[in-house]
Amino acid sequence: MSISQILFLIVGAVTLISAVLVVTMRNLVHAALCLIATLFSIAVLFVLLDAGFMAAVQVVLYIGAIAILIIFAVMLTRRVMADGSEQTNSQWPLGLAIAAAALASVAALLNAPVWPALPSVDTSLSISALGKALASPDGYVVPFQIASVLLTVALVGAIAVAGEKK
Amino acid sequence: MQADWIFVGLFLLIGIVFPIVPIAAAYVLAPKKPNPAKYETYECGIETVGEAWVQFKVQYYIFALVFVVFDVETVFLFPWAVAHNALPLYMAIQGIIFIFLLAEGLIYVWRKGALEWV
Amino acid sequence: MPDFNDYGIGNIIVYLWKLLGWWIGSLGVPEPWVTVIVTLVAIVSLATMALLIPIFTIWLERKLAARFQDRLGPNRAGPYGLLQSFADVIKLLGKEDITPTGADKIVYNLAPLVGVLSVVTLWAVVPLASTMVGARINVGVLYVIGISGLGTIAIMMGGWSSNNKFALLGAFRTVAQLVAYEVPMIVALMVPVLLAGSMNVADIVERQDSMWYLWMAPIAAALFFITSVAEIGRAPFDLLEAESEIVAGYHIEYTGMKFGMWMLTEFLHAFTIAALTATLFLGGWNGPFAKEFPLLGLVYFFIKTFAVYFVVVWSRSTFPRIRIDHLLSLNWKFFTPLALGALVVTSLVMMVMNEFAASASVMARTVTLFAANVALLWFVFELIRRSARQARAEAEGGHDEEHASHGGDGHHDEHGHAPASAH
Amino acid sequence: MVPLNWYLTLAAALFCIGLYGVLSRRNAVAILMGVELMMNAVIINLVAFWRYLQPTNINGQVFAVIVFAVAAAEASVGLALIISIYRRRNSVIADEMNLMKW
Repeated sequence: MSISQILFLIVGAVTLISAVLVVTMRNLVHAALCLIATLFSIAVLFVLLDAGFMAAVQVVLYIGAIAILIIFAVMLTRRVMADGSEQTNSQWPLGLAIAAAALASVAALLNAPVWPALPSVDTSLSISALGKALASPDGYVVPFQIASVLLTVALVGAIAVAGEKK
Repeated sequence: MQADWIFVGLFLLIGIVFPIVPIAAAYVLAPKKPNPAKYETYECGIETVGEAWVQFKVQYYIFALVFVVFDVETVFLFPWAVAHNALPLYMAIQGIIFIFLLAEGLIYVWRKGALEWV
Repeated sequence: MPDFNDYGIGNIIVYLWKLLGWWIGSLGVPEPWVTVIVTLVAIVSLATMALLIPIFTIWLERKLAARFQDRLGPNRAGPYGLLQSFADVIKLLGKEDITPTGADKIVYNLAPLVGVLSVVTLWAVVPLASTMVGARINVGVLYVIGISGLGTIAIMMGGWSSNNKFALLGAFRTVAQLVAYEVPMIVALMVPVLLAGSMNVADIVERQDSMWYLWMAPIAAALFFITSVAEIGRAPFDLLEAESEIVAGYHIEYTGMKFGMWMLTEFLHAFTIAALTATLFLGGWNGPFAKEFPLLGLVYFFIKTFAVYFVVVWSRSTFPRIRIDHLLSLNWKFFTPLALGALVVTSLVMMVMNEFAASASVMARTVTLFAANVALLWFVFELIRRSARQARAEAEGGHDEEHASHGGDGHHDEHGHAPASAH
Repeated sequence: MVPLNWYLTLAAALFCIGLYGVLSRRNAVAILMGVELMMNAVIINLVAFWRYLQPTNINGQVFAVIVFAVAAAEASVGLALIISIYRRRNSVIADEMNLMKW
């Protein structure tokens, strides 16, 4: 077993264990902190995949922004969900069964075919190339601008929904 | 490239190990004289009423919201900024349009009065 | 064995590094592990340096603050009171460690560790000299932003887990302030990235060899510096631990060495943002003969960093604390639009220069960019002046008792709008 | 050398854990956390496929970046809705949001 495989197994184990804690913890603040651990280990996975930019974006965006938003929401709404109360609904066994069935079917699919080996090419794609792709009409300039519109709409919508006066 | 990330990874590891050293040293050296009064919540001598949870303003949340949207914007703009000097004029201008579209959102929030600290 | 004469006195650190690698290799350690061990040694020494800096800067800051207030400052322990910080560390070691009842033990103990982590690891990408660059990752600037985000989470963890109203309030204030000031900071950081065409901090420094970005992007530099000061929660932005309001904020319940770790975080962060400002806008290790003589680059870097740090301390002891609504208005209604404007102006100027005057010298570019920045600043202040005048006219015409405190106070009218429409 | 299907299996497991969280949690914020896990599983897949199938082509990364933007928009609007419901009905339990239920 090579070093990269051992590293992958360690990081993967951390990811999955903390993900399981996210969905099972009773205390939601703990669940949110476990979510941060999951997100961080996913960033490490991106580094293992030579996608340094993705890793940085994961940390900036998910940990620096979305996780904080979630912790804010948990703290704002904490009173109605006292930590001791039941956190799962009545159909959780069904949910578990569905999730397990989905995992089993995907795992069966993943087990079968032969997968391509890791191409040993230079993957240090420059961020400049990404910027070029985002801004060129032959590339992704339309998704780029639509993303901007999407963000503006999300901002306007979120403010309109959450910011109303009581 | 990979070596630099190993450097960062090791640095993160060291960064979490290092502060443990003085805390562990303090754990060994510091006196331990437990006393229930010491473990009470400190609110300048007044006894604590109720739990620590207090109702927060939604305003905090609004700021976090605006922040998230602008944070995502940077994800798109950083690659554009890196490529900027190599881009022809009509491609570089796309980033400006992107910024103006977002500034529109900021103006909306401003006019709506959501940026006021009420 | 590496030959000392190949390196010379200017490269002595690289020489020692190579010597260490050669020595470990000669012990029979296989090749990849030699690199790992040597890297580890470098990291440990860098992190140790980063953690020991506050011991000096705390003394420096107390001495400087004392001078600003016409006092002497620490002068008992050792010459010029230099040993004062060591005495403080020893005192902290002897303090009892208290975890209040009701606190969330794991999170409470983890929070200061994450806090220190979020600052120390920033040093991984700061180039100290031309040959000492740490990690040359091509996302250096984003790394800095992301790791600072970890600090926000550490503060939230500390404030929440203490089970204390003041701590939680302090944490919420802190996070509101930090996330708010992160927006103009990120946008301002985009300007040097745009000018350098790279997110690699080492590259950004190398591109500044002929001209500092302070002159090419004065607004971005000022914004980055001010918002960074807000990020570390220093006066005049120290609402997060305002002693007179919420006692100490998020670290109210911490004692002993864990409190010491929070203090370390704060002081090291102050020094780190000085280092980042020096790196991104003041040319980092650049200076006469810095390339040929890397040790000199290290000296330049620290001179610049301490100069910026002096300004941090200076503003701390000069400005009064800003009110929270002013703080947030200043950010959202002045800094954020200004940062976006600076980015757009820089981009437009560079665009036009690249299109029509591609051969322009660095000097010509600098002059144009500087002039554009000044024009933008003049335009913004003119806008503010107009709307402030209008607001005052409205206030005097109608309900002036409400805005009596606002009128005439030109400095705080910077957010320039009619407050009457707000509520 | 890590085979591609290790990454895919990890992503699938993460996705199913998130799915379980979405299906079984009562608290709407916790449900959103589950959705975030699922989103991340998708991004892992995208980046892994990019690395193994077309590492010289930037498209995979562009796609992942767009997914990031969508995830952020989803989180901000979703949480805004939850906060709004909390302020009106003083509840964040998904089962109790039944005004529109037939």
